[in-house]
Amino acid sequence: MIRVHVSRAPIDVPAELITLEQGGAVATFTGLVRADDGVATLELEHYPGATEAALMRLAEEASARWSLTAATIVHRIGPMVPGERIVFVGTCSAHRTAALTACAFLIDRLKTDAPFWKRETIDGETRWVEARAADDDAAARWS
Amino acid sequence: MIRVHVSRAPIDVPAELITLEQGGAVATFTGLVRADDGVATLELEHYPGATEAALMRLAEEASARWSLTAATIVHRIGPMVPGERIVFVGTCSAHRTAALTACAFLIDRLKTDAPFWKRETIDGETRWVEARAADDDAAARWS
Amino acid sequence: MKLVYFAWVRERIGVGEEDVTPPVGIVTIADLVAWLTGRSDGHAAAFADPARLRAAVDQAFVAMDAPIAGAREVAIFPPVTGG
Amino acid sequence: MKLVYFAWVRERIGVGEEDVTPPVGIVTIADLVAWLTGRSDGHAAAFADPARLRAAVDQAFVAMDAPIAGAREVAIFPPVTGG
Repeated sequence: MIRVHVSRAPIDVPAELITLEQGGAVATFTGLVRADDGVATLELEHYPGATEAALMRLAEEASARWSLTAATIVHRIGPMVPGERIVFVGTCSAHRTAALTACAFLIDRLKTDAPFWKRETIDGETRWVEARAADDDAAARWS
Repeated sequence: MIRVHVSRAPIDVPAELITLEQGGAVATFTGLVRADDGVATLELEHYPGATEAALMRLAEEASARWSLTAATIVHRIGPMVPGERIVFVGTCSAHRTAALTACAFLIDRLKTDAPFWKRETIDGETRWVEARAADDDAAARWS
Repeated sequence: MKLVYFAWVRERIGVGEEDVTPPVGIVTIADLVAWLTGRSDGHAAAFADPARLRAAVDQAFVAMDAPIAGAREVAIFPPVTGG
Repeated sequence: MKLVYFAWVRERIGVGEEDVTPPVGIVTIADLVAWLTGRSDGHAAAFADPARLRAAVDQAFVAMDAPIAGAREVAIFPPVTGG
Protein backbone atom coordinates (compact mmCIF):
# COMPACT_ATOMS: atom_id res chain seq x y z
CA MET A 1 0.00 0.00 0.00
CA ILE A 2 1.49 3.31 -1.10
CA ARG A 3 0.39 6.61 0.37
CA VAL A 4 1.84 10.00 -0.54
CA HIS A 5 0.37 13.19 0.80
CA VAL A 6 1.22 16.89 0.79
CA SER A 7 -0.37 18.46 3.81
CA ARG A 8 -1.07 21.95 5.12
CA ALA A 9 -2.17 20.40 8.43
CA PRO A 10 0.26 19.01 11.04
CA ILE A 11 1.46 15.48 10.24
CA ASP A 12 -0.43 12.92 12.32
CA VAL A 13 2.20 10.20 12.79
CA PRO A 14 0.02 7.91 14.96
CA ALA A 15 -2.61 7.89 12.19
CA GLU A 16 0.06 7.16 9.58
CA LEU A 17 1.35 4.21 11.64
CA ILE A 18 -2.04 2.51 11.44
CA THR A 19 -1.81 2.40 7.63
CA LEU A 20 1.85 1.48 7.71
CA GLU A 21 1.99 -1.39 10.20
CA GLN A 22 1.19 -4.18 7.75
CA GLY A 23 3.32 -6.80 9.54
CA GLY A 24 6.97 -7.68 10.00
CA ALA A 25 9.18 -4.62 10.18
CA VAL A 26 8.34 -0.92 10.09
CA ALA A 27 10.93 1.85 9.77
CA THR A 28 10.11 5.55 9.94
CA PHE A 29 11.90 8.84 9.60
CA THR A 30 10.51 12.15 10.85
CA GLY A 31 12.10 15.51 10.12
CA LEU A 32 11.36 18.26 12.65
CA VAL A 33 11.78 22.01 12.37
CA ARG A 34 14.94 22.72 14.34
CA ALA A 35 14.55 24.86 17.41
CA ASP A 36 18.25 25.39 18.01
CA ASP A 37 19.46 27.87 15.39
CA GLY A 38 17.18 30.81 16.00
CA VAL A 39 14.53 29.90 13.43
CA ALA A 40 11.22 31.50 14.43
CA THR A 41 9.18 30.20 11.51
CA LEU A 42 9.77 27.97 8.51
CA GLU A 43 7.62 28.08 5.39
CA LEU A 44 7.50 25.37 2.75
CA GLU A 45 6.56 26.10 -0.85
CA HIS A 46 6.06 23.33 -3.41
CA TYR A 47 5.16 22.63 -7.04
CA PRO A 48 1.61 21.28 -6.93
CA GLY A 49 1.14 18.21 -9.06
CA ALA A 50 4.85 17.72 -9.71
CA THR A 51 5.43 17.15 -5.99
CA GLU A 52 2.87 14.38 -5.65
CA ALA A 53 4.15 12.75 -8.85
CA ALA A 54 7.76 12.86 -7.61
CA LEU A 55 6.82 11.39 -4.22
CA MET A 56 4.78 8.66 -5.91
CA ARG A 57 7.72 7.74 -8.19
CA LEU A 58 10.02 7.48 -5.16
CA ALA A 59 7.56 5.36 -3.18
CA GLU A 60 7.02 3.05 -6.15
CA GLU A 61 10.76 2.69 -6.77
CA ALA A 62 11.39 1.85 -3.10
CA SER A 63 8.47 -0.58 -2.97
CA ALA A 64 9.76 -2.50 -5.97
CA ARG A 65 13.44 -2.42 -4.96
CA TRP A 66 12.93 -3.60 -1.35
CA SER A 67 9.66 -5.57 -1.67
CA LEU A 68 7.79 -3.24 0.66
CA THR A 69 4.29 -4.08 1.84
CA ALA A 70 3.66 -0.39 2.60
CA ALA A 71 5.35 2.94 1.93
CA THR A 72 4.16 6.32 3.19
CA ILE A 73 5.50 9.80 2.47
CA VAL A 74 3.82 12.83 4.02
CA HIS A 75 5.32 16.29 3.54
CA ARG A 76 4.08 19.40 5.24
CA ILE A 77 3.72 22.70 3.32
CA GLY A 78 2.94 26.24 4.44
CA PRO A 79 4.14 27.96 7.62
CA MET A 80 5.34 25.99 10.64
CA VAL A 81 7.25 26.54 13.89
CA PRO A 82 10.19 24.80 15.61
CA GLY A 83 9.38 21.32 16.86
CA GLU A 84 6.72 20.67 14.21
CA ARG A 85 7.08 17.78 11.78
CA ILE A 86 8.14 18.77 8.25
CA VAL A 87 8.28 15.31 6.74
CA PHE A 88 7.37 11.74 7.63
CA VAL A 89 8.59 8.70 5.73
CA GLY A 90 7.58 5.15 6.64
CA THR A 91 8.23 1.72 5.17
CA CYS A 92 6.97 -1.75 5.98
CA SER A 93 8.57 -5.00 4.88
CA ALA A 94 8.80 -8.60 6.01
CA HIS A 95 12.48 -7.96 6.84
CA ARG A 96 14.05 -5.28 8.98
CA THR A 97 17.01 -4.47 6.73
CA ALA A 98 14.69 -3.86 3.76
CA ALA A 99 12.46 -1.54 5.79
CA LEU A 100 15.39 0.43 7.25
CA THR A 101 17.28 0.72 3.96
CA ALA A 102 14.18 1.77 1.99
CA CYS A 103 13.41 4.40 4.63
CA ALA A 104 16.91 5.89 4.30
CA PHE A 105 16.59 5.81 0.49
CA LEU A 106 13.27 7.67 0.57
CA ILE A 107 14.42 10.54 2.76
CA ASP A 108 17.74 10.91 0.93
CA ARG A 109 16.12 10.99 -2.50
CA LEU A 110 13.18 13.13 -1.40
CA LYS A 111 15.66 15.89 -0.54
CA THR A 112 16.87 16.10 -4.15
CA ASP A 113 13.97 14.75 -6.23
CA ALA A 114 10.88 16.47 -4.85
CA PRO A 115 10.14 20.14 -5.61
CA PHE A 116 9.94 21.76 -2.18
CA TRP A 117 11.60 24.98 -1.09
CA LYS A 118 12.19 26.16 2.47
CA ARG A 119 12.10 29.77 3.60
CA GLU A 120 13.09 30.54 7.18
CA THR A 121 12.67 33.59 9.36
CA ILE A 122 15.45 34.33 11.87
CA ASP A 123 15.45 37.57 13.91
CA GLY A 124 12.69 38.99 11.73
CA GLU A 125 14.65 38.37 8.54
CA THR A 126 13.37 35.92 5.94
CA ARG A 127 15.66 34.00 3.59
CA TRP A 128 15.43 31.02 1.25
CA VAL A 129 17.38 28.03 2.52
CA GLU A 130 20.32 27.03 0.30
CA ALA A 131 20.55 23.50 -1.06
CA ARG A 132 23.35 21.43 0.48
CA ALA A 133 25.96 19.54 -1.54
CA ALA A 134 25.87 16.83 1.15
CA ASP A 135 22.25 16.13 0.18
CA ASP A 136 23.25 15.58 -3.46
CA ASP A 137 25.97 13.19 -2.30
CA ALA A 138 23.54 11.28 -0.07
CA ALA A 139 21.03 10.94 -2.90
CA ALA A 140 23.73 9.86 -5.38
CA ARG A 141 24.72 6.83 -3.34
CA TRP A 142 21.42 5.12 -4.24
CA SER A 143 21.94 5.12 -8.02
CA MET B 1 17.51 11.41 27.00
CA ILE B 2 17.73 7.63 27.19
CA ARG B 3 14.70 5.47 27.89
CA VAL B 4 14.73 1.67 28.04
CA HIS B 5 11.69 -0.27 29.09
CA VAL B 6 10.60 -3.92 29.23
CA SER B 7 6.84 -4.01 29.04
CA ARG B 8 4.06 -6.54 29.57
CA ALA B 9 1.57 -4.01 28.18
CA PRO B 10 1.26 -3.18 24.46
CA ILE B 11 3.88 -0.71 23.22
CA ASP B 12 2.41 2.79 22.93
CA VAL B 13 4.38 4.23 20.01
CA PRO B 14 2.59 7.61 19.95
CA ALA B 15 3.52 8.10 23.62
CA GLU B 16 7.13 7.10 22.92
CA LEU B 17 7.33 9.64 20.06
CA ILE B 18 6.56 12.48 22.46
CA THR B 19 9.69 11.66 24.48
CA LEU B 20 11.74 11.01 21.36
CA GLU B 21 11.02 14.04 19.19
CA GLN B 22 13.69 16.33 20.63
CA GLY B 23 14.36 18.15 17.35
CA GLY B 24 16.10 17.56 14.05
CA ALA B 25 15.76 13.98 12.87
CA VAL B 26 13.91 11.02 14.38
CA ALA B 27 14.26 7.44 13.14
CA THR B 28 12.23 4.53 14.47
CA PHE B 29 12.02 0.80 13.99
CA THR B 30 9.04 -1.29 15.06
CA GLY B 31 8.98 -5.09 14.96
CA LEU B 32 5.54 -6.68 14.66
CA VAL B 33 4.43 -10.25 15.32
CA ARG B 34 4.10 -11.74 11.85
CA ALA B 35 0.65 -12.80 10.82
CA ASP B 36 1.70 -14.64 7.69
CA ASP B 37 3.32 -17.89 8.79
CA GLY B 38 0.56 -19.48 10.84
CA VAL B 39 1.69 -18.15 14.23
CA ALA B 40 -1.31 -18.01 16.58
CA THR B 41 0.54 -16.65 19.60
CA LEU B 42 4.06 -15.56 20.42
CA GLU B 43 5.47 -15.46 23.94
CA LEU B 44 8.56 -13.57 25.01
CA GLU B 45 10.66 -14.63 28.01
CA HIS B 46 13.54 -12.53 29.29
CA TYR B 47 16.25 -12.35 31.96
CA PRO B 48 15.02 -9.67 34.40
CA GLY B 49 17.72 -7.20 35.35
CA ALA B 50 20.17 -8.44 32.73
CA THR B 51 17.77 -7.35 29.97
CA GLU B 52 17.43 -3.77 31.17
CA ALA B 53 21.20 -3.54 31.70
CA ALA B 54 21.89 -4.82 28.17
CA LEU B 55 19.39 -2.39 26.61
CA MET B 56 20.86 0.48 28.60
CA ARG B 57 24.40 -0.38 27.44
CA LEU B 58 23.23 -0.43 23.81
CA ALA B 59 21.38 2.88 24.12
CA GLU B 60 24.39 4.51 25.79
CA GLU B 61 26.78 3.18 23.14
CA ALA B 62 24.55 4.46 20.32
CA SER B 63 24.06 7.84 22.01
CA ALA B 64 27.80 8.37 22.33
CA ARG B 65 28.71 7.02 18.89
CA TRP B 66 26.14 9.05 16.91
CA SER B 67 25.64 12.08 19.23
CA LEU B 68 21.98 11.28 19.81
CA THR B 69 19.75 13.70 21.69
CA ALA B 70 17.37 10.84 22.53
CA ALA B 71 17.33 7.06 22.33
CA THR B 72 14.41 4.80 23.24
CA ILE B 73 14.19 1.01 23.38
CA VAL B 74 10.94 -0.66 24.44
CA HIS B 75 10.63 -4.45 24.29
CA ARG B 76 7.43 -6.35 24.93
CA ILE B 77 7.43 -9.55 27.05
CA GLY B 78 4.73 -12.13 27.77
CA PRO B 79 2.12 -13.44 25.33
CA MET B 80 1.12 -11.54 22.20
CA VAL B 81 -0.74 -12.11 18.94
CA PRO B 82 0.01 -11.37 15.25
CA GLY B 83 0.07 -7.68 14.41
CA GLU B 84 1.16 -6.61 17.90
CA ARG B 85 4.40 -4.71 18.41
CA ILE B 86 7.27 -6.78 19.86
CA VAL B 87 9.91 -4.10 19.90
CA PHE B 88 10.25 -0.37 19.31
CA VAL B 89 13.55 1.43 18.81
CA GLY B 90 13.80 5.19 18.30
CA THR B 91 16.64 7.66 17.91
CA CYS B 92 16.83 11.43 17.68
CA SER B 93 19.76 13.41 16.37
CA ALA B 94 20.46 16.77 14.76
CA HIS B 95 21.28 14.89 11.54
CA ARG B 96 19.26 12.33 9.64
CA THR B 97 22.09 9.93 8.81
CA ALA B 98 23.06 9.68 12.48
CA ALA B 99 19.48 8.96 13.54
CA LEU B 100 18.93 6.33 10.83
CA THR B 101 22.27 4.61 11.34
CA ALA B 102 21.92 4.50 15.13
CA CYS B 103 18.42 3.06 14.77
CA ALA B 104 19.73 0.22 12.54
CA PHE B 105 22.59 -0.38 15.01
CA LEU B 106 20.20 -0.67 17.95
CA ILE B 107 17.87 -3.21 16.39
CA ASP B 108 20.73 -5.29 14.94
CA ARG B 109 22.60 -5.43 18.23
CA LEU B 110 19.49 -5.91 20.36
CA LYS B 111 18.88 -9.18 18.50
CA THR B 112 22.17 -10.65 19.73
CA ASP B 113 22.98 -8.72 22.90
CA ALA B 114 19.74 -8.72 24.89
CA PRO B 115 18.49 -11.83 26.71
CA PHE B 116 15.04 -12.43 25.21
CA TRP B 117 13.66 -15.75 23.96
CA LYS B 118 10.67 -16.23 21.66
CA ARG B 119 8.30 -19.17 21.84
CA GLU B 120 5.63 -19.47 19.14
CA THR B 121 2.48 -21.54 18.84
CA ILE B 122 1.54 -22.79 15.36
CA ASP B 123 -1.37 -25.21 14.86
CA GLY B 124 -1.54 -25.83 18.59
CA GLU B 125 2.12 -26.77 18.78
CA THR B 126 4.54 -24.65 20.80
CA ARG B 127 8.23 -24.38 19.96
CA TRP B 128 11.16 -22.16 20.88
CA VAL B 129 12.33 -20.01 17.98
CA GLU B 130 15.86 -20.82 16.78
CA ALA B 131 18.47 -18.06 16.63
CA ARG B 132 19.45 -17.02 13.09
CA ALA B 133 23.03 -16.84 11.83
CA ALA B 134 21.99 -13.81 9.74
CA ASP B 135 21.32 -11.93 12.99
CA ASP B 136 24.85 -12.65 14.21
CA ASP B 137 26.22 -11.37 10.91
CA ALA B 138 24.09 -8.21 11.08
CA ALA B 139 25.26 -7.48 14.63
CA ALA B 140 28.92 -8.16 13.75
CA ARG B 141 29.05 -5.42 11.11
CA TRP B 142 28.87 -2.76 13.88
CA SER B 143 32.06 -3.77 15.69
CA MET C 1 3.88 27.76 -23.45
CA LYS C 2 3.12 28.12 -19.75
CA LEU C 3 6.03 29.08 -17.52
CA VAL C 4 5.91 28.56 -13.74
CA TYR C 5 8.36 29.93 -11.18
CA PHE C 6 9.07 28.99 -7.56
CA ALA C 7 10.86 30.32 -4.47
CA TRP C 8 13.21 33.26 -5.09
CA VAL C 9 12.85 32.91 -8.87
CA ARG C 10 9.13 33.61 -8.45
CA GLU C 11 9.79 36.45 -6.00
CA ARG C 12 12.32 38.21 -8.23
CA ILE C 13 10.14 37.94 -11.34
CA GLY C 14 7.11 39.03 -9.35
CA VAL C 15 4.66 36.48 -10.78
CA GLY C 16 4.23 32.74 -10.27
CA GLU C 17 3.37 32.00 -13.87
CA GLU C 18 3.11 33.55 -17.31
CA ASP C 19 2.42 32.49 -20.89
CA VAL C 20 5.10 33.06 -23.53
CA THR C 21 5.71 32.16 -27.15
CA PRO C 22 9.45 31.72 -27.61
CA PRO C 23 10.78 32.63 -31.07
CA VAL C 24 12.34 30.13 -33.47
CA GLY C 25 15.87 29.27 -32.34
CA ILE C 26 14.99 28.81 -28.67
CA VAL C 27 15.66 25.07 -28.42
CA THR C 28 16.72 24.25 -24.86
CA ILE C 29 15.80 25.37 -21.34
CA ALA C 30 19.07 27.31 -21.27
CA ASP C 31 18.09 29.12 -24.47
CA LEU C 32 14.72 29.91 -22.94
CA VAL C 33 16.29 31.33 -19.78
CA ALA C 34 18.67 33.52 -21.79
CA TRP C 35 15.77 34.82 -23.88
CA LEU C 36 13.58 35.47 -20.82
CA THR C 37 16.32 37.59 -19.23
CA GLY C 38 15.38 40.45 -21.57
CA ARG C 39 11.74 40.53 -20.49
CA SER C 40 12.14 42.65 -17.33
CA ASP C 41 14.58 43.68 -14.60
CA GLY C 42 12.93 41.01 -12.44
CA HIS C 43 13.65 38.31 -14.99
CA ALA C 44 17.22 39.54 -15.31
CA ALA C 45 17.67 39.37 -11.52
CA ALA C 46 16.09 35.91 -11.27
CA PHE C 47 18.21 34.45 -14.07
CA ALA C 48 21.48 36.31 -13.39
CA ASP C 49 23.29 33.13 -12.33
CA PRO C 50 22.12 30.22 -14.52
CA ALA C 51 24.19 27.76 -12.44
CA ARG C 52 21.75 28.31 -9.57
CA LEU C 53 18.69 27.40 -11.65
CA ARG C 54 16.91 24.09 -12.09
CA ALA C 55 14.02 23.20 -14.40
CA ALA C 56 11.16 20.83 -15.11
CA VAL C 57 9.30 20.14 -18.34
CA ASP C 58 5.70 19.06 -17.92
CA GLN C 59 6.37 18.53 -14.18
CA ALA C 60 9.41 16.24 -14.59
CA PHE C 61 12.91 17.46 -13.62
CA VAL C 62 15.22 17.94 -16.63
CA ALA C 63 18.75 19.24 -17.26
CA MET C 64 19.17 22.81 -18.51
CA ASP C 65 20.17 21.55 -21.95
CA ALA C 66 16.91 19.59 -22.33
CA PRO C 67 14.77 20.56 -25.35
CA ILE C 68 11.53 22.49 -24.85
CA ALA C 69 9.90 21.37 -28.09
CA GLY C 70 6.34 20.20 -27.40
CA ALA C 71 6.41 21.30 -23.74
CA ARG C 72 3.11 22.60 -22.34
CA GLU C 73 4.58 23.70 -19.00
CA VAL C 74 8.16 24.68 -18.19
CA ALA C 75 9.12 25.33 -14.56
CA ILE C 76 12.21 27.27 -13.49
CA PHE C 77 13.31 27.31 -9.86
CA PRO C 78 16.26 27.16 -7.42
CA PRO C 79 17.73 23.82 -6.26
CA VAL C 80 15.12 22.08 -4.09
CA THR C 81 15.37 22.10 -0.28
CA GLY C 82 12.59 19.87 1.02
CA GLY C 83 12.68 17.08 3.57
CA MET D 1 26.36 -20.04 43.67
CA LYS D 2 22.98 -19.22 42.19
CA LEU D 3 22.19 -20.78 38.80
CA VAL D 4 19.40 -19.42 36.58
CA TYR D 5 17.99 -21.03 33.46
CA PHE D 6 15.89 -19.70 30.58
CA ALA D 7 13.77 -20.92 27.66
CA TRP D 8 14.16 -24.62 26.80
CA VAL D 9 17.09 -25.01 29.22
CA ARG D 10 14.72 -24.03 32.04
CA GLU D 11 11.96 -26.26 30.69
CA ARG D 12 14.15 -29.36 30.39
CA ILE D 13 15.67 -28.92 33.85
CA GLY D 14 12.25 -28.22 35.31
CA VAL D 15 13.26 -25.28 37.51
CA GLY D 16 14.19 -21.68 36.74
CA GLU D 17 16.91 -21.46 39.38
CA GLU D 18 18.84 -23.49 41.92
CA ASP D 19 21.74 -23.08 44.33
CA VAL D 20 24.83 -25.25 43.87
CA THR D 21 28.31 -25.53 45.31
CA PRO D 22 30.62 -26.74 42.55
CA PRO D 23 33.57 -28.89 43.73
CA VAL D 24 37.19 -27.84 43.37
CA GLY D 25 38.32 -28.28 39.75
CA ILE D 26 35.24 -26.66 38.21
CA VAL D 27 36.89 -23.56 36.76
CA THR D 28 34.94 -22.46 33.68
CA ILE D 29 31.31 -22.30 32.59
CA ALA D 30 31.99 -25.31 30.36
CA ASP D 31 33.30 -27.26 33.40
CA LEU D 32 30.18 -26.25 35.33
CA VAL D 33 27.86 -27.42 32.55
CA ALA D 34 29.66 -30.79 32.31
CA TRP D 35 29.40 -31.22 36.07
CA LEU D 36 25.70 -30.22 36.16
CA THR D 37 24.88 -32.87 33.53
CA GLY D 38 25.09 -35.53 36.23
CA ARG D 39 22.50 -33.91 38.49
CA SER D 40 19.35 -35.24 36.77
CA ASP D 41 17.95 -36.53 33.50
CA GLY D 42 16.57 -33.01 32.95
CA HIS D 43 20.03 -31.48 33.33
CA ALA D 44 21.45 -34.11 30.96
CA ALA D 45 18.75 -33.27 28.37
CA ALA D 46 19.25 -29.52 28.72
CA PHE D 47 23.03 -29.71 28.39
CA ALA D 48 23.28 -32.54 25.82
CA ASP D 49 24.61 -30.21 23.11
CA PRO D 50 26.94 -27.63 24.69
CA ALA D 51 27.33 -25.85 21.32
CA ARG D 52 23.71 -24.70 21.67
CA LEU D 53 24.29 -23.11 25.09
CA ARG D 54 25.13 -19.55 26.04
CA ALA D 55 25.94 -18.10 29.46
CA ALA D 56 26.11 -14.99 31.62
CA VAL D 57 28.04 -14.34 34.81
CA ASP D 58 26.45 -11.82 37.15
CA GLN D 59 24.08 -10.79 34.32
CA ALA D 60 26.78 -10.10 31.70
CA PHE D 61 27.17 -12.38 28.65
CA VAL D 62 30.40 -14.42 28.71
CA ALA D 63 32.03 -17.15 26.58
CA MET D 64 31.73 -20.77 27.73
CA ASP D 65 35.42 -20.82 28.69
CA ALA D 66 34.98 -17.87 31.07
CA PRO D 67 35.94 -18.52 34.72
CA ILE D 68 33.22 -18.79 37.37
CA ALA D 69 35.44 -17.86 40.31
CA GLY D 70 33.70 -15.23 42.42
CA ALA D 71 30.43 -15.41 40.48
CA ARG D 72 27.26 -14.89 42.50
CA GLU D 73 24.87 -15.72 39.64
CA VAL D 74 25.52 -17.87 36.57
CA ALA D 75 22.86 -18.03 33.85
CA ILE D 76 22.69 -20.76 31.21
CA PHE D 77 20.35 -20.44 28.23
CA PRO D 78 19.90 -20.95 24.47
CA PRO D 79 21.06 -18.32 21.94
CA VAL D 80 18.85 -15.25 22.34
CA THR D 81 15.98 -14.53 19.92
CA GLY D 82 14.56 -11.15 20.86
CA GLY D 83 13.74 -8.15 18.71
